[in-house]
Amino acid sequence: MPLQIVYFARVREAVGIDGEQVEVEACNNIADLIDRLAAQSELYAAAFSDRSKLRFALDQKMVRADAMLDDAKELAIFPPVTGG
Amino acid sequence: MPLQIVYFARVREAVGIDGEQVEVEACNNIADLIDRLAAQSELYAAAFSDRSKLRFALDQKMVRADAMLDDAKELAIFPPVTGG
Amino acid sequence: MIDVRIQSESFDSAALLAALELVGVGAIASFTGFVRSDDGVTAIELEHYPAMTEASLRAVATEAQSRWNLSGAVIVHRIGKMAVGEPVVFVAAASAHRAEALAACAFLIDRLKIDAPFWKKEYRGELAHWVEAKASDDARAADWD
Amino acid sequence: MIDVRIQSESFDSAALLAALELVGVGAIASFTGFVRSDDGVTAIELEHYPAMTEASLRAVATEAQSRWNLSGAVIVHRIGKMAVGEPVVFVAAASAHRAEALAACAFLIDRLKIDAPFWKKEYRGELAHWVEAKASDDARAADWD
Repeated sequence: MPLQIVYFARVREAVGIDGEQVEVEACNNIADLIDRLAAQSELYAAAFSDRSKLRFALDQKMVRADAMLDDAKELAIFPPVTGG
Repeated sequence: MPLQIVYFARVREAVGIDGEQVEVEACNNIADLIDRLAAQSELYAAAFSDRSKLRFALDQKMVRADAMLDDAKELAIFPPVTGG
Repeated sequence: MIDVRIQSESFDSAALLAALELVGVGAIASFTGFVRSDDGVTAIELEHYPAMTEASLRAVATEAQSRWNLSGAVIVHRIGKMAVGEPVVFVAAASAHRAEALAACAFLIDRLKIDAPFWKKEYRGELAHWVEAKASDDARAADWD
Repeated sequence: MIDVRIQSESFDSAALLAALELVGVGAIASFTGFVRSDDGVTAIELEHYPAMTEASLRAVATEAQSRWNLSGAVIVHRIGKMAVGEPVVFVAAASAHRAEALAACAFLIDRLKIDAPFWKKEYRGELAHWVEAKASDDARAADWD
């Protein structure tokens, strides 16, 4: 199942791209996917090294790392927000 | 000792004047003076009938009814404030 | 900077806000109160104690400055008669930090309501009556003690 | 009335306040945040998540309207680069009652700080670094839960 990943702010700069498409299983959760991405290169391992500083949105809704991917179309990965 | 009394709002309308000068003793407190004024006519008795609805300022500082007159120049008598 | 005004003329809260922005800081919170048409009210009239009003408003603003780190505190309060929809009171606080600006702004209006010598009369056409003080105003102000 | 805007252009908070006054109510509370020159900051840049930002701000405003009796809620947030002294964010709430307007205004800015997908980068001349989220912002927002 295809999933569009989008990166923002420090995470975007660390992985070096705005986003990418990956194949995922609906039964996986976000943490599983982060583990898989971190395993694929030093760059991703570094970008995702401090999991406490990662936040997520599935189809534009804030969720926690244990959220199932289900049939989501887009996963956003970013640091804690700092607007206002 | 002369003391200028000034009245505001409902109290002013009830006594029918903006203010008046009275002779007082420094050792008296405001409550004593209110009793004396209330005793002098039906009009004052009515204006001061509900003591819980009277507030006071001595020389432009909010005080309670038990404040001594001391050498104050001006006593203001008015209902609870309702600005803002 | 403390700016306190008592005036019978109407005021432009947007212009007052713009003026405070010139003080140059990180955060500004403001509050404006208007005459409401509750229960057929057509106008209100505010009486005050001229010898005391400005000093009492200045004391409220000074107290706010002593509690929070403010670069500016503004209070503008009208007196006299005004129609439904007109502004009655404007308060604003400027600070480097949002929490301080928000708290100081709420303090200014809450404290003014119980400390400043104003009395409000409501008009419904020709009928006038004095507004009763609200216990809830005393309670809100006491929260700051 | 809910008015939510995300824009790179600067804004005039006084004009935004004046616009909300046209809604016609008893009380309006507003908050404006500006770029501060802390520790030599010369500019900031705000990145956001375009597909999500407006919906998240709208959700904050809608939540405020469900909690308090508001006739209007406004949120304007800038994106892109802006210099010290420029306004970054404006929120305002209009209600018949002061307590509701003040609470809703504080809620809008407190909640926006933790719910809306914005990320702030500070510039000191050519040097840029991402601002860290503050635990105190989470704590303030949690006070509304």
